[in-house]
Amino acid sequence: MSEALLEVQGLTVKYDVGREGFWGQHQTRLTAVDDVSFSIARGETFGLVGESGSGKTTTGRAILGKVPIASGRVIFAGRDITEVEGRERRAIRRNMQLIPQNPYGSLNPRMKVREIISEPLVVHRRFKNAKGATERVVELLELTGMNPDDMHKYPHAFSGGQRQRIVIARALALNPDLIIADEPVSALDVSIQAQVVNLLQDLQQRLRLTYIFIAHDLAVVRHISHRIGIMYAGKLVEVAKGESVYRSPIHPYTEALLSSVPIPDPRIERGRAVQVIAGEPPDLIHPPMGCRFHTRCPLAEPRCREAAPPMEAKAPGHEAACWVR
Amino acid sequence: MGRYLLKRLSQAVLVVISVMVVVFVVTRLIGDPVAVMLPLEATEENRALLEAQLGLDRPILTQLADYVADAVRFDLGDSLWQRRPAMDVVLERLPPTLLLVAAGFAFGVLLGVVIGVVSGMRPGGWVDRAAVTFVLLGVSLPQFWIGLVFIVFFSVGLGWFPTSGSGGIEYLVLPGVVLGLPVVGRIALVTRSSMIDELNTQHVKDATARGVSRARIVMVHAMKGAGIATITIAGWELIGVLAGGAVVVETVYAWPGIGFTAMQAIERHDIILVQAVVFVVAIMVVTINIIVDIAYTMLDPRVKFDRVS
Amino acid sequence: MKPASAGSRSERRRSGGWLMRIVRDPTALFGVLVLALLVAAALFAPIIAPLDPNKQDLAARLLPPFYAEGGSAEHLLGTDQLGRDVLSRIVHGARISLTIPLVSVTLAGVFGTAVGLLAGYRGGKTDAFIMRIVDTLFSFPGLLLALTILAVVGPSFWTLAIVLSLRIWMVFARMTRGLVLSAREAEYVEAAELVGASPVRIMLRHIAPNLTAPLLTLAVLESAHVILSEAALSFLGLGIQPPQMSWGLDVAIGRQYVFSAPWLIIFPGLAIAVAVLGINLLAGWLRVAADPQESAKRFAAAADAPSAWSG
Amino acid sequence: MIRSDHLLEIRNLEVVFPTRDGTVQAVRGVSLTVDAGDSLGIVGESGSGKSTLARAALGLIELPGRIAGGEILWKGRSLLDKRVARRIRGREISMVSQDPMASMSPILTIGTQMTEVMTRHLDIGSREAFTRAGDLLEKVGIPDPGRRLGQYPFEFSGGMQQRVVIATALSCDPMMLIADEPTTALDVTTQAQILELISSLQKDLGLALVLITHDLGVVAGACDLLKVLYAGEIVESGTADQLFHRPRHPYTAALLGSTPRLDVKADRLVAIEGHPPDLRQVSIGCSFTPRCPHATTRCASASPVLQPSEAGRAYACWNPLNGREGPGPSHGEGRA
Repeated sequence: MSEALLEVQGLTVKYDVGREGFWGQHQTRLTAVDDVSFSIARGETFGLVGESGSGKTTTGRAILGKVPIASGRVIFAGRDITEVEGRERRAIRRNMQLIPQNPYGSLNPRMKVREIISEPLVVHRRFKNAKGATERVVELLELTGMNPDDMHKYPHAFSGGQRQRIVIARALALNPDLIIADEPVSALDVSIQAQVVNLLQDLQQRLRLTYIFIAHDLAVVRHISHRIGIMYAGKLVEVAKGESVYRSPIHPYTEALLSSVPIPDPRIERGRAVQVIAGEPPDLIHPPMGCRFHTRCPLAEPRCREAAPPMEAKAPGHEAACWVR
Repeated sequence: MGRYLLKRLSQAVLVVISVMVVVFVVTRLIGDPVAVMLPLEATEENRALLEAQLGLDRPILTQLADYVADAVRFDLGDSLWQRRPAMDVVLERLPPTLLLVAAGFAFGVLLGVVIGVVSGMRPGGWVDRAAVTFVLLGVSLPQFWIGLVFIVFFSVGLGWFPTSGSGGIEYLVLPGVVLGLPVVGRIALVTRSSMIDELNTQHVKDATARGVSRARIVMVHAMKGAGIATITIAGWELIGVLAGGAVVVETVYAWPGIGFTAMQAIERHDIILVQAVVFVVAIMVVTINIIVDIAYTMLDPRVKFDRVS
Repeated sequence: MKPASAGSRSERRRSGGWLMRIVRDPTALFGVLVLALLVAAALFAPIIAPLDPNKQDLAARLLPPFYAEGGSAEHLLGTDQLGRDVLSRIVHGARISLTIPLVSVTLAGVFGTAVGLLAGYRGGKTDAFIMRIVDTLFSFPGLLLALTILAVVGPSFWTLAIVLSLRIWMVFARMTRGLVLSAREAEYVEAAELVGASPVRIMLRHIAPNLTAPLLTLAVLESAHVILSEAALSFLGLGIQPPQMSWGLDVAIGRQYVFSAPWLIIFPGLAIAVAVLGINLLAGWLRVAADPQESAKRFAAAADAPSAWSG
Repeated sequence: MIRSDHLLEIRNLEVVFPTRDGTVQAVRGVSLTVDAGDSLGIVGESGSGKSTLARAALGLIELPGRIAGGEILWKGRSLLDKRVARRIRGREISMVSQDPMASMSPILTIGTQMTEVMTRHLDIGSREAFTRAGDLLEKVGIPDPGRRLGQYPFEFSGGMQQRVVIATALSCDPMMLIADEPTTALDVTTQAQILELISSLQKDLGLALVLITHDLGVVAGACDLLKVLYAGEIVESGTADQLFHRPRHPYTAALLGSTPRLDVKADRLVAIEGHPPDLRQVSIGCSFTPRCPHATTRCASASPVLQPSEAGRAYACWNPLNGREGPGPSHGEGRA
């Protein structure tokens, strides 16, 4: 494996969510991401999976410098970018792009496609204006499977899948190294999802891109990722190669999560005993002591209540945070 | 909740104080109260005497401090026109204003809500179109003019109501209606649009799917939601009626309330009395704001939940 | 999901002339015509008005309008107690009644928008501080305070315009702030930040275009309020002073003759009402036209005609 | 009264929505039947007309939409008759919709909203309705129902709130439950809980279930019968086994191919190129033609009708797949 393009060390993000007490004397804080560490090699796709409130999106935003980091480090291409601000941060943005979830909201409805796709180029002074960037815009539209004539249209002329292609074209404009895709296909129909997933895979091969693929859909993540991290209640609980997560999950939460996903095959579904885990993810303002999952875990032991298990290698290239396994 | 109320109260006090400071600054610094109060032929000696009498010869900050300290004790000085404490005059004229405001506001809110609900139930229908037209007229006609036209038509022409003054209920009808007319319009527009929004929500559609009757959906589901939106506007309207409409309408109908008194005081250059009216109205305005806030909390469980916890 | 061909048609529709859309909507058309008439009256008052509005003719005092007995074609809407032509006074009165809202709304709009931009863009403590002031001003007893100030400072065109703008600038500040905040939340704004666009570019290219339509609508709506306030203050004797002309002032003068010469109040008052109604209608139309959701609602209402239950 | 031996029978239903840019033909000639105890899955992507179909079955097509043709019969009575529909919805047919948080008024308590349905449809007072509501909450797995009835929807989590919605839907002992994407807004572990709840309630109460979804995985476990909807039409119907293992319509096969599976590692998903058609301009031929790998000239010129074939299945296609066993060409590699 080549050198790490991105390293996240002990990342912790807290949000102020209000005040407590009669006089409002206590600041209430929610720990959205708690001591998360992982690293991603160049050219790799790292899938970050979790349910809502697991902290997967916040992790992505913290890497992009969009939310304040309470503690921990983000190292990108060998450089610590945790506290970089202003102009320098903007320079880093050239190499790190986001594909957001909602293709309907992330395109300015008042701008034509050419202006949208050329915006990063104009902002970073590659071209004077959108018109000057036409050639590059055509190239990008073709790269993402769109018609070059589309650049004269407004976003509302396009379907969700096409909009997401425009979003991808914009993200690729500056030849970034890392792309953080935050639920890039979950707003799309199944048949369109497959188009976009295939496009992302093709682009990765052609442009040697590195992806962080954030999603709740385990099947999509499995399909696209080389390695996968599973998050629960702000903690990373398991990281391994995609195949080993699915074949031999270690953390009981991973196991339950995998078991919850319905398989589109009635013969399998009928015969399968779904291991339904009761209860719901914990309150992140007052998280449980010890392992966050112990309140729902079928294997919980007394020590799980007392101390949080550390992330440790359980097999070659397979880490998990669990006392029992 | 306790913290919240305390915060609101302190804000209210702050508002009253800032109103008084603004009035003070305007009257003492920008304007020349002595010049306004004195007759044209007054001499320099008259002027000095009045200045001393009003304490205007002292440093400005001392004046401000004294003024605020007095205001806290509800002492705003003697009315130049009536030659007795200005506060007494205002408190004496307050009940007729409260009566008029209550009547006009109640008329405005009741009719406004009814029109808003009925027209919001079927937007685009002929009832709605008629209602919206009426409502737009209501907010477009100048109040003082409507007041005069009503006098010409109902009092002089038809002889149904007295032209002006106060007395029995018949004196209340015209000024009450005129005062409430713009309120009808604005309340109706807000109620209508929130009714339309409420009736288009997913939960109303799903309640229909559960078989909840149309009547209950309108009366319970939509009206409660729309009511929460209307309450805020009603508060603004009440403040508008009290601090604006009442002055105009009382003047048109020679209704012996604080609005009419304020106009008389202005004509007689009685700045002290005008200040007293402003002070009392400011206190009522902040009280209304607090009441609206509390009503809002009681009606909307989401807000209650937020504030209590 | 909207198929590709969906856009092209509505795109054409969008660019399809505003003028045509106004003409098709009778209420908006009425509003625009009224406003055009008023502007014409204000600009060309000396040409349009049949007579000199200040010319006194004591021989022709309190003449009734043309339709009443004793009325004449010379003074279509009658004359006042000094024999001045009511119609000419109304035509000339349009000048003040339109310049006051123009000046006040411009002052209030520019100042309020600037304050709102500052609050919305800076956020945090700046925002909290500004909004605290704005909230406090909203709780001021509006008209009464205006009266007090005018009584002390002395009424004139400029004091009136400034006092009226002091009463409404907060509305612009609050709306601008709200618009900026919600535009900042827009995902495309975050997307622009993430490609490295500077704050200035984000403000100008991505946020500002969202402000123009709603603020313009608000300005139109507020000018209706200002016209009414100016008229009320002039009526109470603390607004426009003679020999300047204002509809509200004319009603105040006519008030003494309300029983004998009601036309002295009827026509100037009608002028105010028609102006305000026209502006309100235009504002209502602008609000709907600028908001696609509102237009969709309207369409749904219009398509209401056939019953859903043909079976 | 029109004769129908089925619980629910829909015949040639046409639903249209006029919009500014033309009339959308949301449902085009759909026919289907549901019998007591059936579990029918309706699968389709957005814009396929599946939600419109569900709302039509409750007599809830809203203006400006309207039913342009066809019949909807509930035990032989027409649901196009407003009075009939009003008596039946919530009482005999219940519905669970997608977003549990939006499904109930945020400013009325759960208790109020559960009991208002019962006091309207059943001949019981509010005290009895409250007791019943408490029992129902317990039945759907909500502890401490007494306290919960006094709470507002925002005090519940999404999964809990969907349980409340289900409890409310079952409160008048309906014969049929229509669930429109009941788990789409929920997390996968919660989805598993809710699907299990719906399935077990269906079996215990002998309900007819109509489950509408875009997710093939969701219907695979919960439904015996399936209908695939594309552009407002049923393109294929049959048992779950038939459709999943021997799809005959190319759209069904393509949908299976583009769904990534957790249990199989495929190198590449089989995407369906293009996008669904504009329902304002309906083609004369098969509406899948532009995206279909097997399309011929005939497909573009004439619309295939839904043909019954072997053992209760039907498909609308001129060039059907041979229907051989196997989970589609993309999933050649073995399962994990």
